[in-house]
Amino acid sequence: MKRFTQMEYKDPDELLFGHAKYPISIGNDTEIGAGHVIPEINVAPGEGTEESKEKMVSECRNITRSASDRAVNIGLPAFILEQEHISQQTNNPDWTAECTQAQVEVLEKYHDEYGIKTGLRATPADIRDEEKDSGFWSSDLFNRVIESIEASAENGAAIVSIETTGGKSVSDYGISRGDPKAILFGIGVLGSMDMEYMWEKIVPICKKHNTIPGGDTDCSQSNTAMFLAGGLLDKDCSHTLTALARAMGAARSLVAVECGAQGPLKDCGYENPIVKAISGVPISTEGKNAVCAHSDLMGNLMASVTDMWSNESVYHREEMGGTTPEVWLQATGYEAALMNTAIETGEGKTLRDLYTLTDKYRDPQALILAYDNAYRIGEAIVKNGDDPYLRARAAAIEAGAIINEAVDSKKMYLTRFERDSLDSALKVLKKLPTESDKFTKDCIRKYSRKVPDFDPKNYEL
Amino acid sequence: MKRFTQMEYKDPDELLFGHAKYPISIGNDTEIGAGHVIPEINVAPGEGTEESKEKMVSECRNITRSASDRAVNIGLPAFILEQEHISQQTNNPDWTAECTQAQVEVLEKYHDEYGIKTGLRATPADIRDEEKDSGFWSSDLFNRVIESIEASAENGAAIVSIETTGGKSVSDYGISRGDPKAILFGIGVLGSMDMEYMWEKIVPICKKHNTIPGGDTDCSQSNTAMFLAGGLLDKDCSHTLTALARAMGAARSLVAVECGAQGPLKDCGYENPIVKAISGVPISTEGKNAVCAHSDLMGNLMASVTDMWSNESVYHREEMGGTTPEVWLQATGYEAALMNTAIETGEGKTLRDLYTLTDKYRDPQALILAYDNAYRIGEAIVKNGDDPYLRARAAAIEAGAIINEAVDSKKMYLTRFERDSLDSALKVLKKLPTESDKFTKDCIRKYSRKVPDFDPKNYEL
Amino acid sequence: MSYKDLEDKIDQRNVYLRYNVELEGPAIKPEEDEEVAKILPNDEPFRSIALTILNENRDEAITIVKKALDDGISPLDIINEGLMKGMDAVSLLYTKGIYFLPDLMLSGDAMMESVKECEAVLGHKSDSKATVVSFVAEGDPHDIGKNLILMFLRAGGYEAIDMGRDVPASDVVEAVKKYHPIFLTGTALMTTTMTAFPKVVKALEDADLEVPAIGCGGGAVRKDFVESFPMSVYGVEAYHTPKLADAILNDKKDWKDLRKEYSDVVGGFVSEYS
Amino acid sequence: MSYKDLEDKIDQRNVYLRYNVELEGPAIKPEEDEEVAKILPNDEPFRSIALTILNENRDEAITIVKKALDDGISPLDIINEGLMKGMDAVSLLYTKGIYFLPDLMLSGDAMMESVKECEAVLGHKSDSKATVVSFVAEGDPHDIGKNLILMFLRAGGYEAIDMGRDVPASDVVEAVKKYHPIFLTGTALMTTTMTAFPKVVKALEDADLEVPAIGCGGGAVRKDFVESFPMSVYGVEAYHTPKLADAILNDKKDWKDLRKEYSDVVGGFVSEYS
Ligand code: B12
Ligand code: B12
Repeated sequence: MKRFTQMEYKDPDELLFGHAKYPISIGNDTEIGAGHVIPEINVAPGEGTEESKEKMVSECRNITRSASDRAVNIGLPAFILEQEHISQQTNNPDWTAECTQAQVEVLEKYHDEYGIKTGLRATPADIRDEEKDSGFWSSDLFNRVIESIEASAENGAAIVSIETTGGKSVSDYGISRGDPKAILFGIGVLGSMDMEYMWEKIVPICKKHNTIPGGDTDCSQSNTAMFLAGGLLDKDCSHTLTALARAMGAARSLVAVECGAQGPLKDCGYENPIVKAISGVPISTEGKNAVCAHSDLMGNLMASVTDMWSNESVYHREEMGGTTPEVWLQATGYEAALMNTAIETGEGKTLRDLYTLTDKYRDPQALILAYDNAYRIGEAIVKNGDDPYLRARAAAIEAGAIINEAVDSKKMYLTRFERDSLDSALKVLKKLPTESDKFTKDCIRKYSRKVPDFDPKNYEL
Repeated sequence: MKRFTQMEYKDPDELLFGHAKYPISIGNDTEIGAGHVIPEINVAPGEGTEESKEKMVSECRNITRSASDRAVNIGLPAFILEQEHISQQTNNPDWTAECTQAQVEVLEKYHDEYGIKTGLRATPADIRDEEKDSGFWSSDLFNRVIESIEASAENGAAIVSIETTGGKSVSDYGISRGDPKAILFGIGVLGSMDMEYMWEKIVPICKKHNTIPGGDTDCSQSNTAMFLAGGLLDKDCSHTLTALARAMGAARSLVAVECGAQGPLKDCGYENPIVKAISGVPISTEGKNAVCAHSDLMGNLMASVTDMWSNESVYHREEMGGTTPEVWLQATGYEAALMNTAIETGEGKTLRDLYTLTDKYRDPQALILAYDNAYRIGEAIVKNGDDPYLRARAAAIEAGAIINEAVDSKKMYLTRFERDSLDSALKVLKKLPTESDKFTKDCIRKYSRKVPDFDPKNYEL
Repeated sequence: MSYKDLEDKIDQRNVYLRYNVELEGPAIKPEEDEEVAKILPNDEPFRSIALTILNENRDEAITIVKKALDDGISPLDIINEGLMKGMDAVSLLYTKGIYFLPDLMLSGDAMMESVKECEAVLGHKSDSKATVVSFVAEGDPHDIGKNLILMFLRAGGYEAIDMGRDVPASDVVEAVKKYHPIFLTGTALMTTTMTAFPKVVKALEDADLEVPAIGCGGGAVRKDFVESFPMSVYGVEAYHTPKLADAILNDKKDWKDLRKEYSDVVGGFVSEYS
Repeated sequence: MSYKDLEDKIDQRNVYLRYNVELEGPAIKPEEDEEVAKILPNDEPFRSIALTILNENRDEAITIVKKALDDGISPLDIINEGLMKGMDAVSLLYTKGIYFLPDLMLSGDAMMESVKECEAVLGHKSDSKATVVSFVAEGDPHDIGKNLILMFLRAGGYEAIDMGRDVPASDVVEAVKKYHPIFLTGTALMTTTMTAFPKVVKALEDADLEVPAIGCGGGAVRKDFVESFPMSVYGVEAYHTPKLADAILNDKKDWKDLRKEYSDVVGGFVSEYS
């Protein structure tokens, strides 16, 4: 595996939505990152559809039909449907196979009939469980995950992704206690190790079936921090610490790419701008059109350098404007249309900058993902590219520096809680050992005791 | 009453979102059209809340609290809450009073506590009924409407609007039969007469209570056409004829302004860009963030010259991202933030043009509302400003010319159905008499017979 | 850069497509459509009569029908072999996306008025397939959907009773008593008026009445809401109404069947969720 | 214009405000908060013990507690007059928006370990207010919400039983039989796992068991869904849990009351819809 030790982009200003250094082609005439932004729609199966394979297959088919129908009715040139599988689908790879088949069939039909460019991203669930299944890297549950990935690829999914959960128990502990060391260990070390283990297995399966290995996300860790951080008046997690966790998440999500994932990286990876700056793969992101799923403080900024624009997820039901696959595809589709107009008219970079500046100083989490700052964090990562621990640590420290500079120049304002937690986190991070082994040993000792679910054996440690 | 016979804007390029020639101030430090775009949120009361006054008051309060809470949690500097009243509220002016009071109270509390700029727009329902109540202009139902308007103003609504329904029975007939003459009579003559009658009453009431008379919309007519027109593959109403109806709608909605309405005109008035170009009043519009309520083919374009940005309406219920007042205010709020960033950076006109060009040629309905074309239609209207019939006719003919020019220059493509219906409509419209009286008499004769609900006496004809 | 300059740079097809234009087949005369050809009668005067309906030509239709009546042709034959065949062809073209609503409305007007001429000779109303009652929910002023439904029902050969808008549940009960409809259609456009539907059902139950199905539809109405009470089926498009009525009339379907088989019965794509 | 140039032109306050910064009052020491001052004990060693909890200082807490025990102070008094008072103050500061979750977690850790020292001397577990059982729905791996709940419950003086994630309904029934909880909390983050809640209710009913209330919450869970089956109440924020439990314990509230009085019971704004 080749680690990134230099940036694929040479200048942050080269980063622009719809354009990736290494675009991909997924069939049905569809390319991603090749000059235009494509909307992505994701709808959660309704309650009760988990009860049988038949119900789930029909649910998946209905979601696909609704989305496709609206797409042609409003004239979208292209769209991607993502299906995030629930545990029943992954637990039963035959469910995965049939659902995927049904969805691909509908998409192909619309492609044939209307010429619309389209494809399916299948995202099997990571059903491994640190608590229950001692074999995190080889066990029944692990096997089921791998079989479901194969079932997705085999049955026509254009792109396969997964949200791996390695290190989650330790990072959860760290996030809820404001412990930067635990967060770094959970994300930078355990998370990266697990992602490597998984993607070394996933990529060959995808290659075999001519499917694009789409990549991963640090959802299980940095997004947990982001959700706890919540809005301005929430009080569960400091927004500065969350920003540092996000920076670490980039070092982790990069691993999938190092193992051969080609993008578009998963929409919920808010760290994707950093990973794109480093690696040049296309990314999917979400923001202001994912309000159905959650609230963030960077809803415009996340569009700045994206290649696919997603709604994250929504209940499958009816709005006055239609069913949710229709309504939310229209929402992401219209925003993608705006970006594509900007590209066509040569004003892409202006719109990119407007998106960015709308949110840049709204919150520390937004600040560090502004494309110039994302690039800087990317540089900190590749400078330490060979060592997952050191690069995650460097990313966090750089993020801290970015925040401090913005505060110094009176563009960013922090609350006392944000200020204090940033200061103390940076103090801790800077003092940490510079040898990965030492850090790991230290953490194993400390967190095996404090975090009941954490078992070093799961990571062959 | 002073009719508009010249344009308040001298050049279409002066039109820009967030900027109105005649901005308004609504208290709570809030100004509209004075340099920034303000999000507007509108949530339909849930099923069952119509059962009692208590339920409705509590529903209205809850909607307000949720919206206000999210607004401060994501840092919006300003927002407007609109409440569209249901028939029970207007039928019982005490409901209107108490609901308005409850909502204003919450908004004031948030203003006091956080300094957020905010205000309520109350929109009593036009419960008059051509079919049932022979006194369209004086009757129990009519009185109830007026009392509810007064109750809204008296109890602290910052803005009062109404969607008047004059001429609807005739325009409905015309829209469903593709009859341009009926549409013109319903919108241009009857609709304009009714709007004048109503707004001559409403404006003094508002003035008395220091409330802004917000203005009207041609919802009952041009939006009916737009909804029937639907998407590209729908087959109920020709999109070219719908575009002509929209142009006529501008001539009608202008009447409220002529009677003293100051804006922001109602969000659902897709004709608002034309009215703004003529009169300089601030407007509210809706588009890509109103997908919850309906699908349109100009979701970006509608933002180009708006002063408030609305979601139109949504069910009151829960999304994963929060309750709908929270989620949809965030959606419109984030788009407004983008526009405000563009204004701040001096790139407002670039963003305006991108919004416009994203949709301009997507559909004939969009085409005629692009701000340059909206301006042209405005000019056609003011040239015939003194005569409501002639100006509506001129607006439609100009809209037809705009579509034809775009077709000739190979920028706009029409289906045969759109082509044919445009040609035949223009032929009919051009042949119509140039005297209002003659046209009216002719139409009274024809449509009294064909349209059961239409009774000329309702309009004192 | 100026607006015009920006405009000229765009390749529209990278932003949106007009699939309606893209997909349009070559223009053909309506009567040349293969399926229409099968429906249209070959014998005169029925063919000419059917064609005037197909061509949405009200005046011509009345003229030819009058002449045929004068010639002693049976008014019932004129209706069934001429006018209705024309209307069937119109409905077909609408379903195929070749005809549009105004075509349907104008053909419908032509047909209805011609039927009246025949009935004048006949001395009584002609037979319809069956009776359907349509109403707009109490408190709701939005009636265009309901008006379309009436038109589709009449074009489909049904006697359609128009109860207007803002109709109290008790009036619906009275109408059911009076007309014994095989199908009721209710339209509500608002969250706070769709609650009238379960009230209608309750009132019918209280009066010991039953209809095979009540089609409930309109702007803000949701399927999940409609399926939360009995006797009802969620209605999506106005033109589905005669197809639902046909299924009740010919195949003895009731609301339970229609819920399950909706998209088969109406023969088209219907966005579904559970 | 370049990015930097654009950036310098913006007056941020026209685009967004940071209300958290805007509204921040002057910094005060936690113990100086008026309401906290009322909670904190005045006598030593209880005051020092409470302060170590308030200051999130685990090591110091254990040291002082051990010393107090050595000095012969009653372990129950140390718990009730010292540790719990400190924790009450911490909860109060959290509710007021002055303390944050990590403060709570760290104070909670300090308290729990200090309590253990006391219990070692006591020879048995100290009394809790009552027992609450918490689980994550079957099929659901998301457990942070549940973990927060455990922490809030323990900080609030409850014995909180952690059943972990992905818990089958039958296990919940067994736990109810074993622990007789006054309150059950269930967390589900997915549309397709929240369906486990009514299954739990059914299983309890089948086993002829009842609890005063089951708090059902988590990411994708909706109030309307939760209120569609009995015994349940929709849970919004983890820190509401001890308040709900208090209402059950002290005011004999059950699920029906809690549904109606939720926002009063938790004493804060809760987004409501009907
Ligand atoms: C035009 C319009 C009006 C016009 C109505 C004109 C008329 N002749 O009906 C006017 C201006 C009067 C009006 C007024 C109001 N309106 Co209005 N209106 C609309 C609008 C924009 C279009 C409605 C329409 O005509 N659609 C086209 C017709 C054909 O559609 P349809 O009736 O739904 O029927 C279709 C299907 O549903 C189906 N169908 C219907 N019934 C059945 C039955 C069966 C069996 C079958 C098979 C099919 C079927 O067939 C049709 C398609 O083929 C809608 C937006 C929307 N999304 O629907 C809002 C809307 C209905 N209005 C709304 C509101 C709030 C109001 C007002 C209360 C606003 C106000 N405060 O002034 C007032 C009502 C005042 C009062 N008296 O109570 C809201 C309702 C929100 C809610 N959830 O409750 C809507 C949804 C707009 C929105 N999103 O905010 N309105
Ligand atoms: C982090 C996360 C993950 C992490 C979980 C890490 C962990 N330790 O739990 C990981 C990566 C494992 C994960 C996996 C998946 N996830 Co996930 N995940 C999230 C995310 C982003 C945040 C969840 C979170 O931790 N929130 C913070 C906690 C504190 O909130 P909470 O648990 O809701 O609790 C709060 C309240 O609800 C309340 N509360 C909860 N219970 C109770 C009870 C009572 C009594 C009270 C009073 C209060 C209360 O207290 C807390 C606040 O104080 C959510 C997004 C979201 N909107 O929630 C998606 C989300 C839950 N995930 C989702 C999905 C689809 C998945 C996957 C299936 C995706 C996939 N195919 O890989 C997998 C699951 C695989 C499997 N095994 O089945 C969807 C579910 C969609 C749906 N409607 O069903 C969500 C909603 C994201 C989305 N919008 O698409 N996910």
